Amino acid sequence: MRENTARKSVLVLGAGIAGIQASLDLAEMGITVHLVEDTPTIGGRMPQLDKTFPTNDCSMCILSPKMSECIRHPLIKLHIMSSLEGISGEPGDLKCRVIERAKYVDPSKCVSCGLCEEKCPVKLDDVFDVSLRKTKAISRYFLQSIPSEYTIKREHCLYLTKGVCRLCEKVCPTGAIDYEDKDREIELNVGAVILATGIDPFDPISIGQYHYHSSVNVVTALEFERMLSASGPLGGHVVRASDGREPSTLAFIQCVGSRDSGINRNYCSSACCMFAIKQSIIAREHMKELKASIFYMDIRAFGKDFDKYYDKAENKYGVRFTRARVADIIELTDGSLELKYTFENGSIQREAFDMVVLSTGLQPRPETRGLAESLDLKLNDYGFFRSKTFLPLETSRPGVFVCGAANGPKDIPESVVSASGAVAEAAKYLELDRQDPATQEDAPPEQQVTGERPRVGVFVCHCGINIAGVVDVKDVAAMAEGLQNVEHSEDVVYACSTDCLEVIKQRIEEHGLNRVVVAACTPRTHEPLFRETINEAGLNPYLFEMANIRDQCSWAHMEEPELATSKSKDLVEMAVAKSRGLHPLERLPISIDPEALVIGGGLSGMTAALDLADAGHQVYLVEKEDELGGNMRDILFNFDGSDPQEFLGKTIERVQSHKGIRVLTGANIREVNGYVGNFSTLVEDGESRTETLTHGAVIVATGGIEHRTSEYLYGETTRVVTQTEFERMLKDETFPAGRLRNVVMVQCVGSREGERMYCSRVCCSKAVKNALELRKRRAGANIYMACRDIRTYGFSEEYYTELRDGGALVFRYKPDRKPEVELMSPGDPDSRVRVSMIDPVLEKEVVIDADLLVLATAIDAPEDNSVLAKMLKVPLNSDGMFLEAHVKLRPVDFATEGIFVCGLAHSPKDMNESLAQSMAAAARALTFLQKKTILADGTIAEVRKDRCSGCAYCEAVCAYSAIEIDPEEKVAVVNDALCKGCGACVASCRCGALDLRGFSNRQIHAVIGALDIEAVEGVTAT
Amino acid sequence: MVKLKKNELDRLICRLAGSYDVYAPVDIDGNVEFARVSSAEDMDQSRTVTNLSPKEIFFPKDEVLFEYDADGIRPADSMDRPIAVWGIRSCDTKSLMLLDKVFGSAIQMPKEERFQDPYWKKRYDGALLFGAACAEPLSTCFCNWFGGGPFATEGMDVHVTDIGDAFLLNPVTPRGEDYLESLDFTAEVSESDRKAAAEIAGSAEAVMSPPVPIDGLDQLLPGLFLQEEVWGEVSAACINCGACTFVCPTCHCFDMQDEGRNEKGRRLRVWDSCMFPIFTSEASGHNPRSLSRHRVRQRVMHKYSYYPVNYGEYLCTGCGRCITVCPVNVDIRRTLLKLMTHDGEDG
Amino acid sequence: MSEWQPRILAILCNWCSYAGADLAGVSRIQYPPSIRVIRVPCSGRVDQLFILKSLQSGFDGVLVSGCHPGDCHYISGNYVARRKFALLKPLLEFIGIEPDRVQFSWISAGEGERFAEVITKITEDVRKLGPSKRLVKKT
Amino acid sequence: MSVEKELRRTVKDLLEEGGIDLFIGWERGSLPTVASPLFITDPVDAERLIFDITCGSNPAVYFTKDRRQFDGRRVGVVLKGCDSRSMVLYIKEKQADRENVVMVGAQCNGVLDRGKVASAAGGREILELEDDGEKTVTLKGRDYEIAVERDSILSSSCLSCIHPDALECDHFIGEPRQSVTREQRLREVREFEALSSTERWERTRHEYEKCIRCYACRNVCPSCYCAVCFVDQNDPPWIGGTCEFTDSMIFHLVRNLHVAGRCVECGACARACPMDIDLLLLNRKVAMEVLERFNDEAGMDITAKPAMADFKEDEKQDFIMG
Repeated sequence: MRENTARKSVLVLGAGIAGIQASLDLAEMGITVHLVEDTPTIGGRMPQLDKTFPTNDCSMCILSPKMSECIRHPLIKLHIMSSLEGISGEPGDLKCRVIERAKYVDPSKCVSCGLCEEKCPVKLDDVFDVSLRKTKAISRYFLQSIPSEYTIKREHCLYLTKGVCRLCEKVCPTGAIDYEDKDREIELNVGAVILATGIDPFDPISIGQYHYHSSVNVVTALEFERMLSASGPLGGHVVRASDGREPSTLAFIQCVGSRDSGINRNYCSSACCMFAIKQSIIAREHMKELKASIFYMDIRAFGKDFDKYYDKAENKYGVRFTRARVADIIELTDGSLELKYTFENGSIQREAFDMVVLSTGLQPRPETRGLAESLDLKLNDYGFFRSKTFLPLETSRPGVFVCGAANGPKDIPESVVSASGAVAEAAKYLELDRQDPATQEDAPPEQQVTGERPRVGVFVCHCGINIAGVVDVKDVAAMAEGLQNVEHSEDVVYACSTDCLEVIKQRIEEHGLNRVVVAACTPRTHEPLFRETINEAGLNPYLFEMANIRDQCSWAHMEEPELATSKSKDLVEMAVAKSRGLHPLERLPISIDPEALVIGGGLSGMTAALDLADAGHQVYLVEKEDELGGNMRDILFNFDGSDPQEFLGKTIERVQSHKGIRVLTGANIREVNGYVGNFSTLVEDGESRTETLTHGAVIVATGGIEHRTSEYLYGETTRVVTQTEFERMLKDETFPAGRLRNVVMVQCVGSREGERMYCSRVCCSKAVKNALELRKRRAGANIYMACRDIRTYGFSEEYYTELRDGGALVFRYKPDRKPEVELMSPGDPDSRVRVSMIDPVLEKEVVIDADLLVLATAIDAPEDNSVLAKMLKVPLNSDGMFLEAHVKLRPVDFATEGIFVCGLAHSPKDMNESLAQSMAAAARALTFLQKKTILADGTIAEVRKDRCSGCAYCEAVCAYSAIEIDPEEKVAVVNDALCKGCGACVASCRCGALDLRGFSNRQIHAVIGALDIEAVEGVTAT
Repeated sequence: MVKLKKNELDRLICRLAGSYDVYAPVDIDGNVEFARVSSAEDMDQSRTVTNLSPKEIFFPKDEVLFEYDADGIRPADSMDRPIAVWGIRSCDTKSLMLLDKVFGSAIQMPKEERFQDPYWKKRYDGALLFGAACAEPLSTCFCNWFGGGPFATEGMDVHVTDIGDAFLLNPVTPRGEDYLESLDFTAEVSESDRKAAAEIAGSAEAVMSPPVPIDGLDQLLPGLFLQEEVWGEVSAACINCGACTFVCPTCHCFDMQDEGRNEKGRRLRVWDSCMFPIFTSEASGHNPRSLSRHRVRQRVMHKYSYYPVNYGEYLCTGCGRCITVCPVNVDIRRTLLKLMTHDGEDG
Repeated sequence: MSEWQPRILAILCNWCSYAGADLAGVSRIQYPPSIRVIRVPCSGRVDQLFILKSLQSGFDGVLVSGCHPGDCHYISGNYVARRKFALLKPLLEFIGIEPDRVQFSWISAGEGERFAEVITKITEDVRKLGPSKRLVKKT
Repeated sequence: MSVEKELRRTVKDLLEEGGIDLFIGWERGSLPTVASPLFITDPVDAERLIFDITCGSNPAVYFTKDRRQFDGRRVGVVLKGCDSRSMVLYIKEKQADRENVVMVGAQCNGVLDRGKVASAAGGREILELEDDGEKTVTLKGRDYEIAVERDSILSSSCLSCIHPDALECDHFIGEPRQSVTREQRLREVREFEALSSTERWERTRHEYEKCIRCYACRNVCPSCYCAVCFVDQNDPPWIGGTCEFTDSMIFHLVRNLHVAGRCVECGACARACPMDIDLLLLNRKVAMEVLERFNDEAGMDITAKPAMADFKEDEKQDFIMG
């Protein structure tokens, strides 16, 4: 009995984006999640960011829906201001000791009015705004904190430390302050633990040469981010701290605290190059005249679509990229900063800048070490949780998984991928049952209102003095009383308080209300609560409307009480007008087939298939080649000496023997029909036999292919080979005859230029790996590497250092001056080649007679991606790779529900990254497959067939393929399962054949026409 | 009969304007239609057939029937002056008589149940109509099919003939006669005036093509009702633009529309057209005339069968406006001929 | 009331601009009490008729605001909307409607300050124009 | 060979062995100024076909009249440049199937504006019309005969036509014609734009106050084929049906926007308007914006998505508040 509950719950430590994602995925699979977070809010690092690369998406805009989803999910139990102190037991039955610290504010009473913070006399540096703003001892972590209730920092509270003050208690209108609150220790029994403890920025205070401690105009990247943020302390208006002047020149110094073995940071922080590029672009958008320069060693724009972003910064925003090391910074009298920097050739230059941004690297959080000790986990050399090759999301302790940047630097999508991936791994210790939300609704029977005349109840909230201090709420309530169809109107002190919610339910009963309007704060936070309340009283939850008279009225017009009151009246009248047209909406159940289709039998496809099959689902694994393995068959070594082929062999064996997996090799997808939960796919085998498979989800793992180059005399002599061929050569010891004196490697063959404006990501590490392997086997060989930027991101940096320390020579070439190659014995099929290139250090041409020239050729998208994309109705990016729903937060999903992507089909990535993404795709698919039904949203589009002329504009504008023209009837048909309710199709329908439930044309019309705007005569322009 | 010198016309108009709202043909941006005038100078009497018919004077394109609020219903502002029209042709005065049968007194009803539209009656009953003789009938004129002619006087109070330098004003009704008697600036009509008028009448008659006998059409049409093919044929070119119904002096279908919010608003009556797909769309969503041919059939049936069955004459005066205005040259005369000569067998 | 106060209809998308308006309030940034807000899921939901109808109903100005390009919660709703606005705005200007009466903006969930600026700007613009007359239906 | 002669021969061939079931063309009507559409199934009737200045309306509309009435039949149709664009639009908007339409383009020398012809004749009835095809059209009435400059009585849509020839067609008859330049086409728009805001408003008001809400413009418009026009819908009642100016104006504005990227500037609306409202000006303005902003012209490219069903991420957004 007890074991059962454990196996149905997971503890997630850390509520940043990775923790949130892991929690949501688990909860959607029916698992109870204990989300334990140290700070008073969920959100982690993302809320501190202004924009995100490479799309310049607003960080808060994309995060906040996930935050609210997380807080509202019934299966996610949030433990804020809490810490995990220890774990005992075995995987599947772990006992976790958690301490919840005292908050001193009763969250059930706090209404987040902010009076306490206003009155609190203790001013402190704000952590969220990296000390650029002051906060109080009682506060919210940041303005949009979730949960939104206030908490007291006990170490700063005057009463708690010195026994005096109690001001907050005096002003609190709801009596929420509780100085007697105590820390609590609880034990949670869970099946698995996922660590998502995140990462810290490097503190540059220790690096003297950058004068961070002494010059106020030298800031860290995170500080600069807060400056850029529109909701930050400077409102997005960047100024120098020294004189309040807007900078006109800006220098970014890269690798501050990264790639520096001197301070035990011999790894690349992976995200800082892109972060600096983003900041330079955003800063330039804020300040049109700004000249930004980035001082770097290598620009590591290795992610999907990153190089295009880099190119845009350089060529559209005029950002200057300078490959040089900054040796010193001197503060000038006017506060400007003179940089002394050294080029590769040793020459030194000095240049003054108005401001300097230190692109600080990422490092483990200080608590990590203590946590590792108390949880008995191993750390790597740099203090990150240690994971192993082939097991990228596991820690050293079974049943404890890690995601996000806690085991190595990651950007946002990688964190999200690892979070979902960790869920798939954790699932192995869990007991999964298929959920049926359609039957789980335990709401009271709903009152029938269709056909009844609207009977509207209006509740106008004081929100203490938040609204009532400005708006005459009694007057507003009285006005509402007089509106047509309003049966009842009253003002209430706190509409959201438990007792008031009861009042609302009573009034529904007393007055037979069938529509409820609450005039209070914002529906974005409170609509769900009120909907739930009226639902408890027997009304369909959609019969509710809110007028936002606090956030968008009383708080914004504090000096104009009369006008704020009349605005409130209008807003209430508009809400009542809308409410009259509200209809009960139903969330239709859509059944989900438990089977899954995985397209592609490489490592990614097999991993995803295994995770799904292990979770109890029948999987069809379709591979067009005759055998499984894909590109993995060509990976023959790993940095750490582990054997990829052994791993591959085991994986293939597991796949082939798994009874939940049916492997179809030599098979091609011919047709895909249906939608989430209900796909049917026509598969054709090598002998043209066809078969129709039905399944609930699809995972696309079609891989990539090695670019076929014609550059560098490839194909004209056996001595010019690709890295893949070279790897095989190393493994089989089939080198060309004679001594291997000189081996030259050329990077970026086909990548980062022309039609492939992307980095193939793995080639630098692969070249380093093979070079090190060569050195093992042919110690005497000279290794020369010609590259543009060396992109050995993350912990691969170590091996690059090792290679260079061992004497390999690295030359940097520019795309307009690539290495030149000539045959030394033309006509000889085994001719050696002479490679000439510019040595940027010596600034002269070097000529190498190479016994072997190894080309790092690009990873191409398979051409037939476009055929599959069309069948699945999912998009490709300009490089022909599958384009996910959102590059940041939905990295393995497609906009079309029920279809997921992983591995090289998504973008170039290495083996461990592919593994993590495949696990993530499996977990994301499980969030659907673990349900017998899903409920379509109530707010979706609907068609009036008699008005539809079948012009298909709706089909064209729908981002989710949720509406189509029926080929027989020739009218639009909405797929309830796929529709997200944005209404783009509705507004694009000239015929008025489409409408959006909950935001119908009729309702919006009524709102527009709700106010009687008296014609104003005799007033002219003022 | 009296004579009015052309230079005295303005005097007449001004005098009329003293107690009537006076309407006459006016050139508005190249379109000649009936509009309010205050002097003879505003008028353009050159057209035999105006672009728009004068029915709009008595049956506006849109009119507010009443306004309402929480306190009840208020009738729309009522006009207090009677209407006078100058220069209205016989096809149009005839059309007003046809419309009056509908709005003024529904004669198929028992007397006590007869509905009289107050909005129509208020305008039409007291109106004073100075009709104009047609000296130059057009090739599209076919009033003679319906018993009319260029010098017909039906529906007029005064019949006016332009004889060059003067108008001959001939009273048709007692109301017309009374008004003419009240004028002190008219002249005696001479024999040569009469002769001139007769000559004009004669040559006008001569221009008209001989009428096509359409007696019995109203009885014939119901038999064709279900013959889809013939309706398909006569409606093939029609693009249901509805322009014919808007310029027609006898079309009188209307739609009721309510405008308002909360507890106040108003009810309007606006012109409608049987050519529009929505015309017979029912609340259930069913539309018995969803196809073009059925709407064309409705227009023909209404004018040449249903109305005659109810009221004893065709709902068409042969003004020819629908022929002139049609962008695809659907000619009602050809349509009627086609239907009359149809062999009665479908397919 | 003494001075004429313009009334402006603001149609805001739920995920960005409406959230930006909330943030302005939470941050207690003050702006003129001129707007009346309609919340829609996405700027893509906005039919041009809503805007024209608002003017006809007597609003002195109309603001439609959505997510910045690339930020749309529904992937591309704001792009679909943008094409509609790109035509409506010049068309209204062409027929002689004062251009400042109908305005469009992108405001993100983080741009409370900007939301207040946009409202202040459109209010001042409309105040300069005086009460709307041209497309207002007189009944 | 004259255009008409070649047309007759082509149509006869098509009906005899070209695999079409029906051909839509024109014949002489009962008035000298307007031809009558002719629906032929018998090759013999090809002799009745004409193609001249009086073939004004857009025959593509028959494909949307009684929605998809020709389904199951292969239909040929003679098309002017604008007509062909409508046909292309229909194919893109799934109102017709390309394989079931035989598009016969014919050299278009413009079509008459009946309002202009009537004015040229001073309001007198026109009984005969002769077109020399180049400069002059002769009008004859009961007791007059006048020669008028051809351009002066052409539909203004023709005077500014930049695509007189059918682009997408299976047969083309006659010689391709020189078109006006884009700037000529937009002359009126530019001139109007140069006026002050108040003047533009006054003129617009003057024009649209004339509207009698007969919807002839909409009903003849090849791009207006909604089953129920928004203006006829009463749930919600989008817009009042009265002739009150703002009701009319908003109807026309929305119609303009509904045909944005879809209007082929055939001018049928303006010719059908019984009140002679200058309807084309706004359509042209919108078409100009569509071209400048979205680089699209209605019905020109059979493979491209219609402008309002499409978008580009990096589009000009000068109208967004800075």
